[in-house]
Amino acid sequence: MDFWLHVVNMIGLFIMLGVSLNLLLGYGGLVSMAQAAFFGVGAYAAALSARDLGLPFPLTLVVAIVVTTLLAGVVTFPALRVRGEYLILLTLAFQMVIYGLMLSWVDLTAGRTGISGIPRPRLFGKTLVTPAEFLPLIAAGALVTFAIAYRIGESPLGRVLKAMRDDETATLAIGKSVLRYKVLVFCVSGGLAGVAAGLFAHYQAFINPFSFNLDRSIFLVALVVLGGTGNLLGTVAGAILFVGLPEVLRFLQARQDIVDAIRNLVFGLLLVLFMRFRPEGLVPEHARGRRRQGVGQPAPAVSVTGILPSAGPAHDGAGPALVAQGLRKSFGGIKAADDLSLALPRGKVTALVGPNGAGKTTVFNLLTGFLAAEAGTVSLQGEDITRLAPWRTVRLGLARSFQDVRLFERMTVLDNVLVALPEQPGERLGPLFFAPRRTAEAERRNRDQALGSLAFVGLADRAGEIASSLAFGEQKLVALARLIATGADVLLLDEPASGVDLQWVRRILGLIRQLAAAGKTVCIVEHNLEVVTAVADHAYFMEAGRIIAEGRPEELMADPRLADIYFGTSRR
Amino acid sequence: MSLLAVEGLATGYAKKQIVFGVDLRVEAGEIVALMGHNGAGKTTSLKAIAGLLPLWSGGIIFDGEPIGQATSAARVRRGLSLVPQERFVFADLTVADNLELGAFSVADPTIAAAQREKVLTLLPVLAERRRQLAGTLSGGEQRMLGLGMALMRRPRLLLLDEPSLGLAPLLVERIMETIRDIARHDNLTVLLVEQNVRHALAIAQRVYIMRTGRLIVEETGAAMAARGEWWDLF
Amino acid sequence: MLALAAQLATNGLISGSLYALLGVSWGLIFATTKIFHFAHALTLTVAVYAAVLAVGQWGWGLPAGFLLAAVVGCLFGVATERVVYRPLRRVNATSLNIFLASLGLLIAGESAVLIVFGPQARDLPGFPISGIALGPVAFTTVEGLWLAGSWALLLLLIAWLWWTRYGRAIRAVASNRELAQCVGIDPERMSLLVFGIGSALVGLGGMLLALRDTVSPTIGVQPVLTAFIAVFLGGIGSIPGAVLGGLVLGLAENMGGLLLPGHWQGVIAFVVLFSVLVFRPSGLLGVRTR
Amino acid sequence: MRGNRLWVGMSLVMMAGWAVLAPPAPAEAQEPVKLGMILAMTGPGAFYGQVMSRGAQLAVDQINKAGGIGGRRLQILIEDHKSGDADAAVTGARKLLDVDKVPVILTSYSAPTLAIQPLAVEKKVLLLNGGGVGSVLVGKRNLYNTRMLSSQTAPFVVQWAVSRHSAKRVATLFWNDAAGQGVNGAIKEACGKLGCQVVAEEPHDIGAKSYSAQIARIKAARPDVLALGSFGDDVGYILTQARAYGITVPILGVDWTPNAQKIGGKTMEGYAIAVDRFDPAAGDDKTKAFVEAYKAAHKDSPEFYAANYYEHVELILRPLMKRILDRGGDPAKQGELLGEMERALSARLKFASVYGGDMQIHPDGTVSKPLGVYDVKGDALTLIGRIVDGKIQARP
Repeated sequence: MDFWLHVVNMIGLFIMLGVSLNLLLGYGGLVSMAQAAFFGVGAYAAALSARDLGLPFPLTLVVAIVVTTLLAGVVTFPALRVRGEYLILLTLAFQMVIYGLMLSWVDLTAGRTGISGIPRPRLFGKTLVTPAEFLPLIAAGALVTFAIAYRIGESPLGRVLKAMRDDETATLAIGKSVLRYKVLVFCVSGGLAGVAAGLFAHYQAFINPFSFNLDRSIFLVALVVLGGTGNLLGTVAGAILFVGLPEVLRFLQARQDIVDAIRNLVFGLLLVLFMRFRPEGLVPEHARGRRRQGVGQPAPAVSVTGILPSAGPAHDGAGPALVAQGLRKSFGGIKAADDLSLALPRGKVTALVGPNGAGKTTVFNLLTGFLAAEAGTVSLQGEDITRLAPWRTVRLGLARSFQDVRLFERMTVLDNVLVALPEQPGERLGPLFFAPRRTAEAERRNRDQALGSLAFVGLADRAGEIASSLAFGEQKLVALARLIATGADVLLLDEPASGVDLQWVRRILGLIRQLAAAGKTVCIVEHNLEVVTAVADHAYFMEAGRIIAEGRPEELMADPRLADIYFGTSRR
Repeated sequence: MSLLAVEGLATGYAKKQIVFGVDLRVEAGEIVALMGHNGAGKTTSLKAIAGLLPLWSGGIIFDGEPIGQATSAARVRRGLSLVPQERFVFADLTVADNLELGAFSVADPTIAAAQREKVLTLLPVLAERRRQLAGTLSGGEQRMLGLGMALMRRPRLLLLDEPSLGLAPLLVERIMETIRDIARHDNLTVLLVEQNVRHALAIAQRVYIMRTGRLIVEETGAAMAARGEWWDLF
Repeated sequence: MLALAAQLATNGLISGSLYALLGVSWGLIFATTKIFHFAHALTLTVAVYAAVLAVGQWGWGLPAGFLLAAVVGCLFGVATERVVYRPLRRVNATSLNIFLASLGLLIAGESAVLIVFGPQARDLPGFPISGIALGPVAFTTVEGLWLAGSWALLLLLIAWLWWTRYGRAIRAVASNRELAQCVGIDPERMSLLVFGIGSALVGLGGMLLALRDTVSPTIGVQPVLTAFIAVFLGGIGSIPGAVLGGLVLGLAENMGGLLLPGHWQGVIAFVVLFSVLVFRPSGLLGVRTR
Repeated sequence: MRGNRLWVGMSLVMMAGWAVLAPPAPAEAQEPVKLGMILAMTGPGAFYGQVMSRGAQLAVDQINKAGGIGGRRLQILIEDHKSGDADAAVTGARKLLDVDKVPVILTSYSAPTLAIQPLAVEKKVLLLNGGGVGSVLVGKRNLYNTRMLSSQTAPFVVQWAVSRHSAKRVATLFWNDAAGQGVNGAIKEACGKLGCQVVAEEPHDIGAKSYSAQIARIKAARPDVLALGSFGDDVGYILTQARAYGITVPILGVDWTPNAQKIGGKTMEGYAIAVDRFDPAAGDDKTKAFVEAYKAAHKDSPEFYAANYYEHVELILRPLMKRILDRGGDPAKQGELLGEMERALSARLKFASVYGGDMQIHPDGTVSKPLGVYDVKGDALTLIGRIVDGKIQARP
């Protein structure tokens, strides 16, 4: 029986490791090839603190968790700067450095000889030795780890992580500090791996670097991916299938070495085949039963003011909501903004028009902090925001949309909007775990508000669908609902009507007018002067990084000089 | 028979449809302009015609032969050439390498050499800069190089995507003149995507206007020019 | 001390040259196709096993073994591209998924080699190993061959890339895939070509390694990890960068011997990579990407 | 969604299939005594696993052919530790101890042996190690080593260096693990006593293949002799590279294998070791019988690793089991073999050895076997000195 209980314990440990990695990889979109390294560092920390410092068991577990959490925090900083292949390689390098240290720093780790004589833990006056005695402890560990990961994954915090995974830029644009969440998810993932590590060291009573090598990191990534990223149940299924099942093979009457090779062969081939035919893994992120949220609920009555959350303090002073002065920015030799000044009057729709390449989108990027201006200032409601990060400007009440919508494509429509709501207690670990009722209440309110935003744009009935499955016009509306949800008072819309059919254009323009009527300050970038005329109170005409005219849209259209610039000078 | 006939062209990126059934034709020797504002699907249409994007439905007939399923390389060999809107030179290769690559589809080295002579006479600035990396050229020079590369392979139909983008007005005029000259002398057919309406009208015999993935206007350049005002179209 | 430094520098140059070759073999594929081809390690293993079989068991000469390794590597690489990667591209697989498939292929392939050839190490007979002394520095004949062989192949490849039609086309695809299509280059064919060339090179590189080391089913992983490092040190997309990266890596590893005991070599490589990625993410010669 | 169910279903079918494939254990009246082995069946050390299992299997086959021990047949069960993976060793050991209920496990390598030792204690199972040579294996309950530890032999290397080569300056190059470190420590200690000085200490990774940096540093230290604390193939690589890099001083060590000889070739000439050496060509009748039988089965002369595990079964377990059966006990029962071993040791019982003569296993788990100093001539080892009472007696 001990043998099978041992297998169950190993599955439990792998569930912990897999879940910790899934949080990072499936939710945060951060590929780490170093999970085994964290596991190992935690195991060594627990082993050494127990054997050499004589710490008692629960304390050694704490040591393991603290050490892995801190280490994860340290690795995050270089990892923040890189993405994609670079992140894979960076974490791979980290894995190799840690493994090399375990092998070579013999004075501390005893190299490949390993550390033996790790004391068995004593709990409630009983020393745990056999797999059966360990089972409750490991099961509890797996349960707690899973519960923590699940709580995070399926909370507002998990929603932000998924948003970050799907589109970092758009996550910044809804007022979330990508940096903060990356550090957070790395640390949490490291800490959860530390739980597994602490238990593992005491359970095996012996550790050596072999258990923490690159192969194991690769195995963990494969396990999570085959199980299904972004769904923790998939990881559990993966651990049972790929850790537990092969042990059955031990009972085949065949040579051990061949059996092991066949297992790996099958495992490798499965990985290739899954990537081709079922990349979402055994249990996909949006498995049955998980997609229904928001559907079937009656959409609350839609009154424009009711659905408009407000982030900052109410501003009812006179004067423009946003003022930019003397902005300059150049790329290479091209001046994208050249001593550019503008002001957005409160509660009005202002348009930024001009030919392609005039620098309109650049202006948005400068105003919202996505680009740093070389000179000039931006002030929002009288406050200087020139040097602020994009997510901070959103918190202060200035938000922007993107020409190419940039929805969080693998999330539901409702989640796309929900994630943008400001100040959600469930986005922080403290309230999430220690004030569950407040978190739940806030979530209920936020849901209503998000559904309200969706009802406002007329898409409440699509709330449960995956964003990428919507038509482009609908996606634009979702993006608008998401923008409204940030609660910003000043909204910058980049080509809200481009790429959609006429009936959609009318609908979007109507919504923009309603927003302005409700007191929002709106600025749109637009090519189509007809659209501008229909919606804007005031327009700036840009060319080559400068504003060369302003006035009512009809006035600008009547100006033959501007027509020349827009349509080109006729040749004589 | 038209040199290029496109029927019911539909295409897009990944799952996102951008172009919803476009019919257009280009006669041999014509310069045709395709216009419309941002996001209308002009560039996407050109890419589909050049074979950079798969055809979702519809057909493309070039010189009497259906090419809708051919690879882009096969289309280039038949004489259909696209100069893209952005990144139209190999920035980290030399000007000379860029020109050679322009003629990649020309198997016969003597033809390529002759063509190189011709292009360098036409665009003398390139001759001076042969050893330079293309990325170090000025915006105008890079445009010239992009055009020169296309000419290296002696195309019959040139698809030009916003050749005036990001250029100073004076340079735009030069580019347009160059295009017209080349079209005239080499009996080249051009399908041009252009923002600058007047410039396009100055050289185009016919005009198509797109909006949200569909054609909304087809008329001669003259008729278009006669409207005098185009705010409602763009 | 000076003699030690000279010796270590020589060692660094020698291993750096082989790293450069391995780096270029992988970097060429990565630059052109953007595939994080982890299974390159499998190509090396397969090519070298074929040659070991031919030389050790069928009694082929060593030069014929080298030729066979190149041919087998080339074919295996091309087959990988056709059978595994191209279908994945057709269904718009993400680069992460392609990377994972590559990992899966490596795991499965190594196991297959293990099942067919058994776990025991084999060796590549037939090369006389002796010492060559040049003043204060000494190296073995194998290392001499590494130096000569690596540079011969590197220079040949660079010449081919810079002065021939297809070489230029490959650089064009690496530089700007879409424009390459516009000028009539078929990127799918170029993918096959770089997989063929890169895989042949890694087969030859593996043979150079096998002259000194024994051959086991996992022989490919370490050299290919080294290749990654060389490429990312030098800057992805740059062939001269990969050469430089390989040399820097070899020198760093060995010159580290002035300060640290030799067994820290393996760690040094990854510390160097880690630091470069932190302080200069695009590599030494890399083009700045957004 | 339907696809989802399909995949889960397919996985379940796979699971069921595997479960069915696992055959139920056949019930037998007189079950054989099962001997567990945890060896390097895969990974870089697979060669050792193969040789060790052959040695043990040969002994088992011989015993079974002769009708077993007092009618009890033997059966060997092998689990793989993948050349040093402690996790794999533990899982394998759990299976052997719990499912197969073996009374004894023959292990190899230092780390896996250490990893499974607590489990053996828990189940009262005897552990015999004939492979690992780390000094960390000394003084572990239930664990008995039948190979002399490198730290026991290394002092004689220094003695030889000082007496034969008048060495004042010694450089060491050794495995960066317990075994290698043990050699290095023993050499330093012996040097302190015999008046020489260790001028360079260079650890290297096991199976490193390239030693250029270490050799360059050693060369710069200008030693009179180079002493190796490396084992297996590594010795061959080191000799080749050291000679190629112009190290001309004598090279001594504690390990030599035919495979290392093949790798090192001519550069191995003169390489001298102090070791408890198994020589297939020497020894008494039991040695000859073993060598003949091994050659007949595998067409190859046995390695000393094969000899060690043959010895485990034939010369240690067999007499122990005989004694258990004689007093009416059941050798298959966990605890019996261990108890018998402990009784035998406290009675200072000697076991015969295929190395020739007897071996003395000590209660701390170490062993004493005949020791000698050998060097390579041609492509074989020749005895150049016997060690008697802690002193080397050179043979003319």
